[in-house]
Amino acid sequence: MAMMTYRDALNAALREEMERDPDVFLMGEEVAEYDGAYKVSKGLLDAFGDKRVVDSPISELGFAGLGVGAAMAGLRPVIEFMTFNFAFLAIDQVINSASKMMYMSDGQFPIPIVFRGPTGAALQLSAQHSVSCETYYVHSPGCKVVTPATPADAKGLLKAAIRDDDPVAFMEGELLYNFRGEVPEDDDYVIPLGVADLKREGSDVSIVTHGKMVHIAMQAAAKLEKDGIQADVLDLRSIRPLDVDAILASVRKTNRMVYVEEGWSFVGVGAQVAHIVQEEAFDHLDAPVLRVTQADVPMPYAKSLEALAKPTAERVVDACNKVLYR
Amino acid sequence: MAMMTYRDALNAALREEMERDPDVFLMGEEVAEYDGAYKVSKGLLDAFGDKRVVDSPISELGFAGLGVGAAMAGLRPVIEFMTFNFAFLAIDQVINSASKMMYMSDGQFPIPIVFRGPTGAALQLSAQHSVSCETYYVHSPGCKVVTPATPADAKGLLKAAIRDDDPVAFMEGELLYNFRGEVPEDDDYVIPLGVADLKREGSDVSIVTHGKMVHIAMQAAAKLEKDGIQADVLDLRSIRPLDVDAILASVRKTNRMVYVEEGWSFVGVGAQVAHIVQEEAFDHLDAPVLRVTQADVPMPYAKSLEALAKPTAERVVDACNKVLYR
Amino acid sequence: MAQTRTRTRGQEAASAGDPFERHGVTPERALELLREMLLFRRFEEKAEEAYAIGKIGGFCHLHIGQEGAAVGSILPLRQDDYVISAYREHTQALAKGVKPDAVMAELYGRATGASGGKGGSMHIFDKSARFMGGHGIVGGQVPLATGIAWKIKYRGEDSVVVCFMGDAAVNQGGFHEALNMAAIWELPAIYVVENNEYGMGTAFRRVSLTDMVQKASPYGIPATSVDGQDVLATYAHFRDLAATVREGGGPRFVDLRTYRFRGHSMSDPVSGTYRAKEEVEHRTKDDDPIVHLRDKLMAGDHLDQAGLEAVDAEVRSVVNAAADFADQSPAPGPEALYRHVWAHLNPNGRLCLDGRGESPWR
Amino acid sequence: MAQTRTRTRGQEAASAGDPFERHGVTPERALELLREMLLFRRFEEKAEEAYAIGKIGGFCHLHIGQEGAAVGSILPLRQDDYVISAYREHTQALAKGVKPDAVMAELYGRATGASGGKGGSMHIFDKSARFMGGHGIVGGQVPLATGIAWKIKYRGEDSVVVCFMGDAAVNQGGFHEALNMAAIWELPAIYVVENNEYGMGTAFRRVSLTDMVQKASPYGIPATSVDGQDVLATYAHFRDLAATVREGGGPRFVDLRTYRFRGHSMSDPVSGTYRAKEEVEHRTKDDDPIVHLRDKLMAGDHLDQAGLEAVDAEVRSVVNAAADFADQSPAPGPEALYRHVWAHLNPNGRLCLDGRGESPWR
Ligand SMILES: Cc1ncc(C[n+]2csc(CCOP(=O)(O)OP(=O)(O)O)c2C)c(N)n1
Ligand SMILES: Cc1ncc(C[n+]2csc(CCOP(=O)(O)OP(=O)(O)O)c2C)c(N)n1
Ligand SMILES: [Mg+2]
Ligand SMILES: [Mg+2]
Repeated sequence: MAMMTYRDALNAALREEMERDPDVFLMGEEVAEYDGAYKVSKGLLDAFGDKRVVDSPISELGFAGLGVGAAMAGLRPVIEFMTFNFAFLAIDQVINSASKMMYMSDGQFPIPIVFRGPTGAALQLSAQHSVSCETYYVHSPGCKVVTPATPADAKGLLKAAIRDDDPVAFMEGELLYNFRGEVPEDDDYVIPLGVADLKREGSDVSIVTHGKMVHIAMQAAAKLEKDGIQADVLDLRSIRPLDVDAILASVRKTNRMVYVEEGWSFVGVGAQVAHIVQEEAFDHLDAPVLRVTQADVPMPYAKSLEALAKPTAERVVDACNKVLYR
Repeated sequence: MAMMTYRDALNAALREEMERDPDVFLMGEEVAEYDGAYKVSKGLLDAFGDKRVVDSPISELGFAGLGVGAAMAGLRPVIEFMTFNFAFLAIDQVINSASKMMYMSDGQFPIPIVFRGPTGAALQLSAQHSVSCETYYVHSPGCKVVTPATPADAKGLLKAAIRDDDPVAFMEGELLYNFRGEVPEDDDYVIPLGVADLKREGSDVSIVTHGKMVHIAMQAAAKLEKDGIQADVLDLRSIRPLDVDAILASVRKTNRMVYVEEGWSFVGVGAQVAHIVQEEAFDHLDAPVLRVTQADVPMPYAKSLEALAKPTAERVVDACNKVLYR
Repeated sequence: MAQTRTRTRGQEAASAGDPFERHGVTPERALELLREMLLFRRFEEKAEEAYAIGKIGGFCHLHIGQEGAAVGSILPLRQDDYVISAYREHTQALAKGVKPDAVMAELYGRATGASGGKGGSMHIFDKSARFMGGHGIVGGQVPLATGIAWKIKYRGEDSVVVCFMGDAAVNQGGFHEALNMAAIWELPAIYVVENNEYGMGTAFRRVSLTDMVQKASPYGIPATSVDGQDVLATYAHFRDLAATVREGGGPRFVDLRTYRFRGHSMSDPVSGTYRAKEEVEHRTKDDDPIVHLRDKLMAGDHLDQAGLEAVDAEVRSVVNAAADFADQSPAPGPEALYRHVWAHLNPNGRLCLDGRGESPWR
Repeated sequence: MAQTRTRTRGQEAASAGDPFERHGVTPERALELLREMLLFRRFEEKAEEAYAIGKIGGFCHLHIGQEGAAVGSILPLRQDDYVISAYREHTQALAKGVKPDAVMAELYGRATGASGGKGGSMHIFDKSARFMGGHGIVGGQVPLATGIAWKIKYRGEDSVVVCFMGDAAVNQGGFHEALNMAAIWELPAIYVVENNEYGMGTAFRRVSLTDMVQKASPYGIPATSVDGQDVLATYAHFRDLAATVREGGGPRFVDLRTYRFRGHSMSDPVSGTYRAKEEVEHRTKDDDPIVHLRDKLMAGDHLDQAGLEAVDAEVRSVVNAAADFADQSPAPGPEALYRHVWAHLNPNGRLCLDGRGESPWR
């Protein structure tokens, strides 16, 4: 085990997978000479050369499509979006090409590609740079969606995503890049997609979440503990595949659930999880499933408003208290 | 009242609003000389000339953005997407420009624009031409989403959408264009957005739905009636604004709900509605909310598979029986 | 800028002599080209018939009139070269070696189709023939082609990729992004506009102030123009281009001028709305690539009426056999519904979430 | 193609004489241009300071070094002309008449800011000044500009719209789509690339094989190139262009050559990673638009050191006042959170669906 940042864990995953498999290459804006806008690809140009670590023009639709074409022909591209906010320009190639290609071709063309980059808000980047994009990618079949919250998960899940034969939208967090944690150094430390992680065990209420919000959920659980409430914090880690069994196991234990999600609520991931829970654990629920999400507004710039717009540990505590009828 | 097709009802709405307001113009592929790929704009070029009924190049991102810019400057564009499948190319302008502009500018630039065209499947158009796109537009605040099911609703809602000062994604159905019904001829027949319509009244189960699926729901209700089951069929008509009161009123009456939706289930509209119902009518539910949706696969071409992929009245009946524990 | 315009027709009028020699195509090879064009014509006429009686559904875009463009550009390629196209791709697939049976069965939506009946007319794929689809979003295949070319260069191979698109596709932003990347990375791609002058009902001149050959100029990609109704000229042109690109010459852009003899799709009238009846009649009569080549072969005494009829009979039998094959093939069974959405059965978590309980990926 | 290249620097060297006369700019007007440039420089230096102490947050992209480009292109415009830009737009907003107080307060995220504190550095809007933002998606403003030009023509007005973008934006497909439509519909738009040679860390020459002026050639839009560090030349150029476009001359494309003296944003080092220290030092020292104009004014005896210092003192006081105004302005209160997502309170249904119960649109 080594202490490292989320950023370095991603870097290690890229480096190891590129060493392992010559078909893996990384393309995106500023990924090579600049070491990545957020320095995730630091040193990779030096290590692998400009054929495998490639600075693209600002042409999101074009280089996303290029990646899909390269995957059709047998390579395993990792396409970096500087952030997923810019990938709205490219989403046609993700949904209409990458996610449907194998089905339309009756299995002839699997698309082993990873689209990765930060999703969600950082600090005061306002409306066009703060969108949590999970819903846009997870709605259509054919594309997996992965949202690591810790350095260890970042490494193990990115390695799994690169080895996966399906398109994967791999969603990181700008505010997570400096987050430090223990990471196994094993080259084959691969975390299978579809296995949720119980980041904290409790018995009174289930806080289910993904991505950056895992940390907010942990803060909330710590606060609740002071009040004598023990919360499960279940980190889904991937939204497709979805570890429904783990969700149901937790809810069957606690009989109450709060979903925490960074993005907008309307047809957010939490709505789907709540639907599954009420469908499959109807008789186990002692209270409605509640959700804590971004305010239903574009992200404002002003610090004062941004703080109001984002989900907070306090809001999670409040929701937990509510489902506990306290 | 006049009998007319859904297509002609849309045409009448466009015609009347263009007559009423010289700032309204229609732009899109084939809308002018060709009368529209689905003939919705038939005769409008002749009536209003080529300044107001405009054939665009195949440049979805560009002409969607053009519409937003024209709206910023004071016009009221109606932008036709030949189908919403092609609008994945334009969605950046819908979400990042149209839906956020007023907020980012603190109210200086409302964007009174309508993006309209068919959503969902027609017959055997396969994976890239059959997507139900509601989720992609309804997730972000700032954009309304309207899904008329009948000729009267098509007319009244399109007129409302054009008069509305917010961006509206107005989603029609290719298979609805020939559908006939009574339509009020009144020039001011405007149906306010956000008012659901109880298309059929029952007491045993609530079938809630939107768009094309209203007709499937009605067929299902007719079948159920033969079994002595009386179903409410609630047509949301718009998904944003959402008539939560009408949904809750129906569920509080019947204590059971089935949501029917043409598109994919994972983070579909039905998930959100189910979430609201379990949150706000928890104690009224006698069974879990169930959903009937497209199979979670890209739409296949073969008739045999397409029929399996689409929601059917039989599946709706089955779901109703299930929530009725029959 | 590196633009040359090969106005083939003009040249032809100017220089005399044997058309086969001039283009370096033997009469024997030319006969093969004729046979292919005729096969494609008959194939599509069959599809037209089948559509009319409901055996083919959905959208169906015929290539009739454009056979010279397909044959002349694809026949000079190697088996290990790649071809990718839009939704008007039946004959391009055939030209690249996809079996007529598999294409027809796909149109019929049968399990034996090139895409197992899942793709249909717009999505024909054949990995072994290196026919990469069959794409329905206008312009969507162009970045894909750049990616295929990227792989060729990445692996140090000497294939090329030929990417077809319609004239309307150059107004899509993705076209520009894709060509620019091919240019800066010197990728082995030939981008070909099948310029039939119309995108559905919109004449190219209504949506562009400049000629097609201008469209690649911001990227520094050499552009040429060739008459697709003259299959010999087209063949020679692509033979030479492919050699240049194969040797590392970087990408090329071709304005392949042609004409669509049918409506845009089966529901679009052949003429009347956006193309005058006279225009269509004139082009159909006077600019048929099959007639052009037939006349040249006959003028050179390489073919007579009996020979032509024999070829026609042969290709008709191929087409009929394909239709019979399609007709007798089974529709995909229900087990195909959830197959190939995902590459592998997932050991963990659920991939399929429609609550139906029928999917193995639940 | 309709392309002319106005290599202003070259011309200047070639022809002698008074630079003011040559460009048809009076020394009095030139002094105003100097004052504006100096104001912008001081304004941005102030923003830099405020960012360092945390009064400004998020991304902040300075325009220092590019003031000649902003002043020379925007000052010749009329009040009823429109300007739209990307995220490096503070000084363009000021040039178009947005009040320094309002711009600074926006950077500080205050309720008195141009966008009420909701937009921040990247999203400055001022409807009354016809400054149309402030857009953060590279290239996103280009189709919007085409739409504004559409409205001008639709209403038969004689305004023009000037659309700024960075050199990297021409690699976005939307740029191409938007220019093509402006061309075919002859819209009154001037598309201006502020060509500072880099898009973040990527040199333009690494992502394009051709010169900037080539980028509009497929659309038949006349293109010119002008030295943005020479504010007189730029002023004259845009004055003339705006007149042509205003008279119905159709769209224009301008390669406005300039250089960014600071890093891409506050977190990007000025030099070292992608630009050599020598390059940046040389350009900063020898190619400062303010120094260039100052020298010309002094050489022509239109300005002396005392005069310069007076101007500088005056603009500094404007800037300080703006900073004080921003500092003393209130942050937007919680009632602003849900305001202006939607145009009107909705009588029916719910627009806001976050379950928080705080929104009036519930
Ligand atoms: C992005 C997108 N927009 C619109 C359509 C609808 N559409 C299908 S084909 C077509 C015309 C294309 O014309 P062209 O590129 O010239 O090809 P041709 O049909 O002439 O072969 C249109 C508008 C589409 N499939 N994709
Ligand atoms: C679509 C999109 N992709 C990427 C980014 C991130 N980004 C912001 S600015 C920038 C560089 C733009 O350079 P240029 O257009 O030359 O403008 P300059 O910064 O030099 O003014 C990039 C890559 C973005 N904002 N939008
Ligand atoms: Mg065409
Ligand atoms: Mg730049």
